[in-house]
Amino acid sequence: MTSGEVEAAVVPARGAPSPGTAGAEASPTSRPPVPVMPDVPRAAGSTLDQVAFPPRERYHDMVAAFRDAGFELCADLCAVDYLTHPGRRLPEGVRPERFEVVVNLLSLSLHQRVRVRVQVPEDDPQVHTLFDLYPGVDAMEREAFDMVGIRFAGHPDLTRILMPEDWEGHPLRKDYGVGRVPVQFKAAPGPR
Amino acid sequence: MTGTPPEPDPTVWSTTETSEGAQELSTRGGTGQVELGRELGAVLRLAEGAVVDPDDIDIERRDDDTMIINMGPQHPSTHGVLRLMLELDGEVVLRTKPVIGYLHTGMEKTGEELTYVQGATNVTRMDYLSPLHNELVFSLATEALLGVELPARAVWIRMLMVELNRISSHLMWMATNGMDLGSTSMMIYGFREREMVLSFFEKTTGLRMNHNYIRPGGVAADLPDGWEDDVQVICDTVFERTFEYDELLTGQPIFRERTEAVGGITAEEALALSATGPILRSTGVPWDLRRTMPYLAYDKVEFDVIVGTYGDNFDRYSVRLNEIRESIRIVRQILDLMPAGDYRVQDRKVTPPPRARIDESMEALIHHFKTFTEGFRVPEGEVYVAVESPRGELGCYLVSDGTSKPYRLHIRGPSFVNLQSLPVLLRGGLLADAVAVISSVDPVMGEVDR
Amino acid sequence: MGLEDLQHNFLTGRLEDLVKWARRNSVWPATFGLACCAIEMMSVGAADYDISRMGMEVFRASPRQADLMIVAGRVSQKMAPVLRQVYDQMMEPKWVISMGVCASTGGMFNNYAIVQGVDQIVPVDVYAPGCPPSPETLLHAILTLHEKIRTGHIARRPEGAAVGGDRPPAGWVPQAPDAVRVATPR
Amino acid sequence: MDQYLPIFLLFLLGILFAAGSFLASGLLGPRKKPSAAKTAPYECGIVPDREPPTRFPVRFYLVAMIFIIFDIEIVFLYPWAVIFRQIRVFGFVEVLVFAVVVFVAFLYLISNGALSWGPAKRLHEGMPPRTSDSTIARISADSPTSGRAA
Repeated sequence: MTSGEVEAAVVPARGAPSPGTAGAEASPTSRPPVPVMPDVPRAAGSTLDQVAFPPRERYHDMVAAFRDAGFELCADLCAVDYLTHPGRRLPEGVRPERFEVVVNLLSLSLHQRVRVRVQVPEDDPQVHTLFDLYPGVDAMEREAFDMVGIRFAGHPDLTRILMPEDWEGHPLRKDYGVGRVPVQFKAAPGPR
Repeated sequence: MTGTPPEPDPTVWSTTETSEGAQELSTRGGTGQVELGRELGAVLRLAEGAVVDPDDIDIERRDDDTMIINMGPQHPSTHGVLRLMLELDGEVVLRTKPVIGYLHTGMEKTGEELTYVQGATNVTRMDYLSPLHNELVFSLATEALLGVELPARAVWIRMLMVELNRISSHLMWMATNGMDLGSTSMMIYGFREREMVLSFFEKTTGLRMNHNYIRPGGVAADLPDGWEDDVQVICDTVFERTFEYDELLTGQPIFRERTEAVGGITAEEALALSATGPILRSTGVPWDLRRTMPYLAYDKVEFDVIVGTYGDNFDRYSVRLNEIRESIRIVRQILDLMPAGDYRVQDRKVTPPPRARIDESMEALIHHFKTFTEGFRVPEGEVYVAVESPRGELGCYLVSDGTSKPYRLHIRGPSFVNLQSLPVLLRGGLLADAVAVISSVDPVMGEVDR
Repeated sequence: MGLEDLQHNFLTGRLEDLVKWARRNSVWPATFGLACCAIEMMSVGAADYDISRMGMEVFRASPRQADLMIVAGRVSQKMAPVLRQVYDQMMEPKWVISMGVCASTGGMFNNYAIVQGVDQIVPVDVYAPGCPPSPETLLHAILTLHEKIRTGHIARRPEGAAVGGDRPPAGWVPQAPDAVRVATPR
Repeated sequence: MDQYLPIFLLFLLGILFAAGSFLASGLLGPRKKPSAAKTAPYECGIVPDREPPTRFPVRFYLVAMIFIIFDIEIVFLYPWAVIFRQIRVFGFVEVLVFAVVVFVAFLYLISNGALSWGPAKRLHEGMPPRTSDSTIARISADSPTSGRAA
């Protein structure tokens, strides 16, 4: 997927909420536009985020397109495990999977944030790395791998970052116990 | 449930093995090209796809000439349990790899187990130099999902406490930075002023640290009577003291020699590495969330965004020193503009009834009991809120599934991301400069390892 | 001048008391600041709550020159072996103050990442409660330690702290610190 | 003979002190053999898994040499100072010549950079002197604050 065929991601003027799902214009090869869902209106005074849901194949190009559209800084990247909460609000045309990688991009020139949420299936938790676009996500991707077990193809040094090296299991998965030592007067709530 | 932890086997007495295998720095031969480039601090060259070959490093020593040492978890100048693996050629630092996780507390997992009412106590222990910022970002995220509108006084009290917390955090940084560069008197002065701010916190919130004062729905208690005088005293004293620090440090040749032209970074590299806060501003990029994406009531107070020129240690020191003065300027304006009214939102869904009412009405008692046992429910949804903490953009990504416990709580720690600029900053400097640079990045390991 | 007029002073003191007096008045802590408690430990070292009144203001970085390890903060699974290694490298006589509830019992973080109580790794002499313990609490813990040194035996470690030590005292089955990586959930 | 008495006494004191310290550590020191951890090198709490390097850059050896030069110089000044009164001007000129010779060696060392261990990467050689106020810019609310894009 060469980045030549730039996915023209519509970046709405500041503050003006873009209409429902007609976010990105269809690119020349008339692929279905990437669904964009206006975010929950946040506390007063803060700009409205855009949330994009690209399919896994076009995830890397969409972020590249956003980067060229003026989003210089990748603020945050984290992975979420939706095992026990499948019925979450998603725009139609997006098939909910178990894992989700959420990338938060920030534009200093437009004072705008955009969130890219890509669905990652359970059987093959693999996503292309963003290291070549934003060298800053290297540690965040390692943390996502360490905590939730999402592999990032092309990452230069995909090892654990927070847990000891010989640790098994990915703690932030919903089927991973809290590891709570039973306490005398307080029954150990939640998965043991 | 799979993955439940087995009982620890008491008889096994294993020897201490502390090596972290692949997380550590390996020899130059044993490292991949791209990873080698990253450790060498070649940030931007990689973006254009140019590949770093080990031989073109400008130090001609082969692998076995250089020394790989641990600036390890227990080290006086790594500001907590940061472990830096450095490859040294004599005194010059070639490669750096931060190994972190020595303070990993599983706070995001614990966050998913505590209700929203208890959530602030867990989050406040992440960045223990500015705990009120963590509580603020968690409360703003919860209120964004709840769609709750705060009374004006709550907003202004939060802003007052958060700015005072920025002053105490920067004072702490001035103290430890002075200590790292050899000026013990700076440590004593810095802590002396910080104690004044902490005593005001203790008076208002009841604790010196980990206050749990800013909660979803407002603040825990109103400001004590006569708070204006205390804050006025703090502002006046700390404001003159900043000129004393300036005189103590800036004129000193040793301090200048160890901070000028040391640990420089350009604006492009800082942006590429997602560094925010004083590191980004010291390179000249005027990005301060209080100004560009105002939250609370920052658009109603005037203050300046401090921007450096060269992006080296001296600039970061000057940016933080002047940010103390800007925060004092903000606090002085808050003193005049503090509105009257409620300090918590009166929406019964979020705020428990006042203690006195519980004795009178049964319904208040039930409501009080329900709030503190099961907690209030937050509508389903996800939100990302970011505030400007003393170290950079502190973000909170909150996913809620409609129950009274967050489904996923991810905190974007500014120090976690700023630490990645260490290979760029330390490259080519002396080992003694590494001490000065780590202190100027001001990492707080609580929010790095979460 | 009968025997009863003798004041207890340098000339009449027993050698053992003098050694204990010297030890407890210059206990040098090792910088083992982990988390929030470390900030409170530093403010105890600074001007307002000055521990140099007790001869402790010198925070020795290397364990070779330290007598006391104040475990200030939560001990994670990854940090446990490092803590054990630094403890082993400290010179005798050495004491441990477990500062804060996270170090003493895992505190509010009862999960996979935190060692539930540092006494599973090193023998602890004094536990300082609080989260974080206010400087006064830490000073109280230090004074308790001084009392313990004054009344303790000069050579052997006090009872009940033989965990990881050389030989457990009689009548107390030592719960040897199970793997220094405690309860590694799979 | 009596001239050598002080030297002999000094020698005796040296022997006594050395023997005394060995004796004391033998008597008072702990009996049991130090544990493996105590003998291991201290690496910030990490058990070193690769043995310490044996080859060091020559720069460290140079520092030792420079120290020896000036240490010897001081050692010669002591006896000179004792009899400074008797040898009057001649002694003074003599020691001046000695000091100048050593100083020339020092100048030579400075010139070919034995002591300048400065970082390999200097940001700006001719960086203008600046204070903590001159190096920062204050962006107030009204000035255009759009972030400078990369």
